[in-house]
Amino acid sequence: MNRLAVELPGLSLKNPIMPASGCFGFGKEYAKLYDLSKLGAIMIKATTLETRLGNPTPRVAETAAGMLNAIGLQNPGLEKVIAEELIWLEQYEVPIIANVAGTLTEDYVEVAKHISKSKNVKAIELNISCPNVKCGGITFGTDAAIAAELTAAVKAVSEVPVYVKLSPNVTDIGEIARAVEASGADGITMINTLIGMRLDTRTGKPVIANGTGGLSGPAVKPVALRMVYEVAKQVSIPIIGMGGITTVDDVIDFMSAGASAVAVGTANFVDPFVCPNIIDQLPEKLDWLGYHHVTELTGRSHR
Amino acid sequence: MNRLAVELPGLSLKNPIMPASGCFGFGKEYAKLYDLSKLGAIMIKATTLETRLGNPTPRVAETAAGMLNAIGLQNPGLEKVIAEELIWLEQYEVPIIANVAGTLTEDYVEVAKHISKSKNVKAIELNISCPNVKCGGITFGTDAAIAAELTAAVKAVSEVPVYVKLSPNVTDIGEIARAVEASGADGITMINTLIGMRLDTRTGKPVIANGTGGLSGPAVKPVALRMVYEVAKQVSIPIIGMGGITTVDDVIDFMSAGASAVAVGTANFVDPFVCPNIIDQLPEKLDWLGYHHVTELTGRSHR
Amino acid sequence: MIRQERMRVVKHKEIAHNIFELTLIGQLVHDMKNPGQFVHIRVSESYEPLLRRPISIASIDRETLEFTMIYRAEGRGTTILSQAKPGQEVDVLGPLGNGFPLGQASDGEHVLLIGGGIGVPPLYELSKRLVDVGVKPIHILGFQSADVVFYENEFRELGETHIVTVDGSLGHQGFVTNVLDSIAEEVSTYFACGPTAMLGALQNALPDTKGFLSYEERMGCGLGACFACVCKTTEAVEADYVKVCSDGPVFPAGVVRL
Amino acid sequence: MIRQERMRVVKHKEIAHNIFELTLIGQLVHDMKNPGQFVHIRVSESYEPLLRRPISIASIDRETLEFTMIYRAEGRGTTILSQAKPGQEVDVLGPLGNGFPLGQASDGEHVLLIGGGIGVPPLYELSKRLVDVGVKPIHILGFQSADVVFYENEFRELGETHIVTVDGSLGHQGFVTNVLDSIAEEVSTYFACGPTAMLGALQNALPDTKGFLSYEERMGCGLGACFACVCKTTEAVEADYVKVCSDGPVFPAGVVRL
Ligand SMILES: Cc1cc2nc3c(=O)[nH]c(=O)nc-3n(C[C@H](O)[C@H](O)[C@H](O)COP(=O)(O)OP(=O)(O)OC[C@H]3O[C@@H](n4cnc5c(N)ncnc54)[C@H](O)[C@@H]3O)c2cc1C
Ligand SMILES: Cc1cc2nc3c(=O)[nH]c(=O)nc-3n(C[C@H](O)[C@H](O)[C@H](O)COP(=O)(O)OP(=O)(O)OC[C@H]3O[C@@H](n4cnc5c(N)ncnc54)[C@H](O)[C@@H]3O)c2cc1C
Ligand SMILES: Cc1cc2nc3c(=O)[nH]c(=O)nc-3n(C[C@H](O)[C@H](O)[C@H](O)COP(=O)(O)O)c2cc1C
Ligand SMILES: Cc1cc2nc3c(=O)[nH]c(=O)nc-3n(C[C@H](O)[C@H](O)[C@H](O)COP(=O)(O)O)c2cc1C
Ligand code: FES
Ligand code: FES
Repeated sequence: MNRLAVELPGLSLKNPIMPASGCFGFGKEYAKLYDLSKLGAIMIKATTLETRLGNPTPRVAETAAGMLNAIGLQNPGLEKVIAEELIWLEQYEVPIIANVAGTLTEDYVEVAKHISKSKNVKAIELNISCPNVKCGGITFGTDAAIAAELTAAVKAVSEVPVYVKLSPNVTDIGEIARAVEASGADGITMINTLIGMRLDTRTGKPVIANGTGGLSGPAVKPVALRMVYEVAKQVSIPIIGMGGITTVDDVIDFMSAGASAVAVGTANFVDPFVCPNIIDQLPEKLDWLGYHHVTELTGRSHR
Repeated sequence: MNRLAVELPGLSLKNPIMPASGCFGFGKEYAKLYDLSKLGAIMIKATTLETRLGNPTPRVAETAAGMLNAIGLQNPGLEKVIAEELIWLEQYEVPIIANVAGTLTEDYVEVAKHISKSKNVKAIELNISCPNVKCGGITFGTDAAIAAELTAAVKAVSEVPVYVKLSPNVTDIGEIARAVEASGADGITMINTLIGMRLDTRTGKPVIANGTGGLSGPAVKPVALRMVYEVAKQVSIPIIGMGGITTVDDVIDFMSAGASAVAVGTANFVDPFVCPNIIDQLPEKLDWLGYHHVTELTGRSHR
Repeated sequence: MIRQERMRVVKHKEIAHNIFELTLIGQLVHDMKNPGQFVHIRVSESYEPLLRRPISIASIDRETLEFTMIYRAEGRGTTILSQAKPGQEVDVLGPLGNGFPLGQASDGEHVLLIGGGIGVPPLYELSKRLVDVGVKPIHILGFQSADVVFYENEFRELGETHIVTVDGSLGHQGFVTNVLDSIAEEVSTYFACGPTAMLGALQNALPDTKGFLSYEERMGCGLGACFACVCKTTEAVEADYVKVCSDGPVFPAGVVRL
Repeated sequence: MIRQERMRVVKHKEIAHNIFELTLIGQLVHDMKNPGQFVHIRVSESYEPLLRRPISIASIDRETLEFTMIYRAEGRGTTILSQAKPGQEVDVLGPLGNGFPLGQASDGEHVLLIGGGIGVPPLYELSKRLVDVGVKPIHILGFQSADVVFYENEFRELGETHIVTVDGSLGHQGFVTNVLDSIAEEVSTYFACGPTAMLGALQNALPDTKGFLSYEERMGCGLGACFACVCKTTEAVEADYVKVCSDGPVFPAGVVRL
C-alpha cells in the first residue's frame, strides 16, 4: 500500500506534492524534464473566460530569499485551455486542479461550469487572491461576504469539488476561511502571494512594470505556515498548503501545521526537478520521523 | 549646511537613520561600540506602565533572510525607564523616540503622559502593532476606529508629537493610516513585524515558545516598501520607514517610496555597526544619485 | 534535451573590467545546438540570491565537452558567480532557447554580426560557425568604453571587425548604427544581440536586410512555463506574444513589437 | 572591548564526526579575558542564513593572536562555516559575555570540570588556566557516542579525565552525573557547560559544592540589547532575570531558575 497516497475531495493523490498554479504553466515545459504522472496533481495556470495577455514587462523581480511577480493572469482563455492544454494533459495519469480567475462573478461561474466538465479536471481552485490584476482577483479574497457569495455561485455550477485559494493580504484569514467553508467550499488552498514591491535604487521607480507584485518563495514561508496553522484550527475542510516550499522538510512543516497536501511554486524556477525530488525523499523522511503514512503528519503541531 | 539633516514634528535629526525599537534596547550595549550621538535618533524598547518579564524562551528563530521574535515587550516599566534609562541617555546628543505599549487605553495614556515629560524624549511612538502579546498591542492596530481613538487619547496628554506605529497584518493599511492621521497623529512609523511561525521539523512543534512570532529582516522588505509607498500616497504626515533595512541602498528605497526617515532593526544583530556605517555611506550615495540633500529623496518614486 | 547539471569550472578569468570569461565542462555540452542559446545558472546554494541567471553560450567545444560564457559581474548574483574557482561546481540548467538560425547565408556571402556590450558573447560562436561554412562575417561591436572591450582579436581572426565605444576611448566614437554606412560590402543578412534600444535602432537602419535579433527579458523559469519573459508581437506574425526564453531569445527582425 | 573583525582562518579540521576545530587569527584575541566567553560568528555574506552563531572560545594564544573554537556542524549555519578554508576570512564579533571566574580555587585544590557534548570546548581553556595556577582539575566529559568524542588526550594531559558516553561506546556508559560518586578527591568547586538538563542534574547532585554553570539560549544580538536570551532567576538573587549573552553565559549555581 502506498505510504504517500492522500485522498481529498475529488482528488486521489498518489502523493501530496503538486506544482502550484502559475509556476508550472500547463505542464508542457516540465514534461520535457520528467514524467508528469509522477506528480500528486497539477495546478494549472489561472484560466479566464477570454484570452489574457497579462501585464507589461518586467513582470518579475528578485528579492531577499524570494521573488515578486506580476504576470497578470496571462492565459489563452477557457476555450483554448480546454481544447489544447487539458486534452494534451490527458496523456498523463495525474489529476488536474483548474485554477479559475475572472473579473466578475459571472466570469468565474462560466469558466468553472465548463472547465469542470473536462475529463481530467478533478477540482477547481478558485483564485480570489491574485494581487496582480486591476479588478477581480484579490478584491474577492479580502472580503469574507464577497468570497462566500462567489464560492456559493461557483459551487452551484461546478461538477467537481471547489477549493478556494486564500489571499494572505488580510487582517483575519480565519474569517475568510470560515466564510467560504460555510458557503460550501470543499477545501482551501493557501497562500497566494503577499503584495510587495521592489524599487530600482538608481531611478527610484518600481522594477516591475505593474508597480507592485506578488511576493513568493522561502521568504514568505513563516507567514504561510502560521496562516495554515491558524486556518487548520478553524475549519474542518482540507487545506492544500503552499508558500516558500523548497525542501522535503518544508513539506513536513506545512503538513504538521495542518495541510493535507502541499503545492510547490517558486522553487520550480530554482530547481525544475524539485517536485519529483521531494517525492523521492518523502518515504525516507517519514521513516526518520517514525511515521508509516504521510497522512499521519497532517496537524501534528496541534496534537 | 548638513546634507543629511531632516526636520520632523518634534525631531531635529542630524541624519535620517535610527535604530528601530526593540533592536537596540535602551542604547547601553551599542554605546560600548560607538558614539550614540552619531545617530539621527534612537527608538527605545517598548515601555509599559509596569515591569514586564516577557514571554518564555526560545524567543527568536531564524527564517530565510529573516527572523521571528516573540520577546513579549519585556521592559523594566515606566518608572525605571525614566529614572534609569532615559537619564543615562541624556549624556548623548540624540533625540529619543519613546515606544509606548500597553494593554488598555489608560495604560498607553499613563505611560505617554509621563514619559513625554522626559527631557530627551522628543516624540512618542505608539506601538499598536506588537504581535507578541496576548492582549493590547496589535488588537489596537488592526481596527481603524480603535486605533484612531487610542491616538486621540494619547495626543491629548502627550507633551511631544505622537507617531503611530502601524501593523502590516491588515487588509488595508492605508485605512488605518488615514484614521490615525485624522485623529491627530503627527507621524507614522511602519512597519512592525508580520506574524509568522517556524516549526521544529522533527517534533512538528513551534520553535518559539509563544507559538507565533514577528517576522523581520530582509525577507519583509518588499512588503514594507510597498506599504510605505501606499501610505505615502494617502497621508500628508511624515513616515519613518522600516522593514528589512540593511544597506544604504535600502535606505534610498524607503525614502524614495515616501519615508522621511528610516529605522534599522534586525540588521543591528547581523552587523552592530550598521547604523553608523550607513550614515557614513549616505553622502556618497547622494552624490551618485545626483542629489544634494537627503530630503530630496523622499517620495521620488511618486514624482 | 534540457539538463540540470553541476558542471566543473575549468577556467575563470577577468578579461576586461568586471567582464569574466568562464569555461565549464560537462555532459550538458552534448546538447548545445545553435549559437545564441543560453544557460540558466544558479550562483549559490543559498536562498539569496534565489533565482537563476540567464547567460548566453559564447563558445562550444564538443570534443572536450567544454563551453565558455562571458558575463559582466554587476549585480549580486553575477558578483557571487565571479568568485567561482577552477575545480568548483556550478549548477547549470540548459541549453535553453533557440539560437541564431544557421544556413541563412551561403558560402562567400557577407553577413553583419552586431553586438552591444554583454550582447557580444553569443556572436562569437555564431561567427565561428558561419566561417566554418565559408560565410564572411563583418563584426560591429559596441561597448561603453575601452576598459570593457573584450574579444577584439578573437573576432578579428574571424573577419572584418569594427569596435565602437560610446565615449570614443577605442575605435569609432558613438553607437553601432553609426558605422553601418561605412560598411562597403553587400550584406545578405544581419545578426544582432544587445540592449533592446540597439535592436530597435538596427531594425530601422536595416529595413530591407534579413535580420535576426536576440532579446533580453527578466526571467523566472527560463523554460516557458511562467510567462515572465513575454514580448508582444507585431501584426507581421499570428501569435499575440512570444516568450524570450523558449520561443527566443532570437527572433527574426519585425516579429517583436518594440 | 568588543570588536567586529574579519579574522583569518589559520587551521580548520574535522576532529570527530561533524565536530570541527577552527583556529582564527586577529586583533580581537587581545581582548579575550576569561575562559567561557564566546564569539558571535557570521557564517556568510548572504542574507541566508541571516543571524550570527554563538560559539565558545576553546583556547586562546595571546602570543600568536590565535584562538580556537570547536563546534558541531549540524544546522545550516555551522555547516556553511565548516567549509571555510585556511586563508579565508570569517566575520567575528566578540569577545562576548563573562566567562568562568578564575581564582575561585587555589593552589593544590581539586576542582571538577564537567562538560556535555559541544559544552566541552570552553572547559579546555579553563582547565589550562587553572593548571597554570596550580589548581588540579578533574574532567568529566559526556558525549553521545565514541565517534563524537574529542580532545580526550588534551584533557588527560591537564588532569584526571573521565569520558562518559550515552551509548557506552567509550568510557563509562550513561551520563556525567553517574560518575560523580566515583570521584575520590575532595573538590572545592565545579565548573560545567552543556545542555540545560545536564546543568540542572548537576546542581541537584552537588548541592553543597560551589558551582559555576555555562548556559545556552537562542540569541539575537549577543550583546544584551534584544532580550532574546533571557532566563528567569531564582529567589536567591535580586534581579528578576538575567541575559545569557551579556550577564552570562556563566552563572553561579542556583541563580538561573530551571
Ligand atoms: C537570454 C539572455 C542572455 C544573456 N546573456 C548574457 C551574457 O552572455 N552575458 C552577460 O553578462 N549577461 C547576459 N544576460 C544578462 C544577464 O542575465 C544579467 O546581466 C544578469 O541576470 C544580472 O544578474 P545580476 O545578479 O548581475 O544582477 P541582479 O540585479 O542581482 O539581478 C536581479 C534579477 O534581475 C535579473 N536581471 C537583471 N538584469 C537582467 C538583464 N539584463 N536581463 C535579464 N535578467 C536580468 C536577474 O536575472 C535577477 O533575477 C543575458 C540575459 C538574457 C535574458
Ligand atoms: C554561549 C553559547 C556558546 C556556544 N558554544 C558552542 C560551541 O563552543 N560549540 C558548538 O558547537 N556550539 C556552541 N553553541 C551552540 C551553537 O550556538 C549552536 O549549535 C549553533 O548556533 C547552531 O547553529 P546551526 O547553524 O548549526 O543551526 P540552525 O538550526 O541553522 O540554527 C538556527 C538558529 O537557531 C540558533 N540555535 C540553534 N541551536 C542553538 C543552540 N543550541 N544554542 C543557541 N542557539 C542555537 C542558531 O544560532 C540560529 O540562530 C553555543 C551556544 C551558546 C549560546
Ligand atoms: C510567476 C508566478 C505566477 C503565479 N501565477 C498564479 C496564478 O495564475 N494563479 C494563482 O492562484 N497563483 C499564482 N501564483 C501564486 C502561486 O501559486 C503560489 O500561491 C505562491 O507563489 C506561493 O507559493 P511559492 O512561495 O511556493 O511560490 C503565481 C506565483 C508565481 C511566482
Ligand atoms: C527582537 C525584536 C524586538 C522588537 N521589539 C519591538 C518593540 O518592543 N516595539 C516595537 O514597536 N517594535 C519592535 N520590534 C519591531 C521592529 O522595531 C521593526 O518594526 C521590525 O523589526 C521591522 O524592522 P527590521 O526588519 O529592520 O527589523 C522588534 C523587532 C525585533 C526583531
Ligand atoms: S522565463 Fe518563464 S516563461 Fe520565460
Ligand atoms: S541575545 Fe540579545 S539580549 Fe542576549
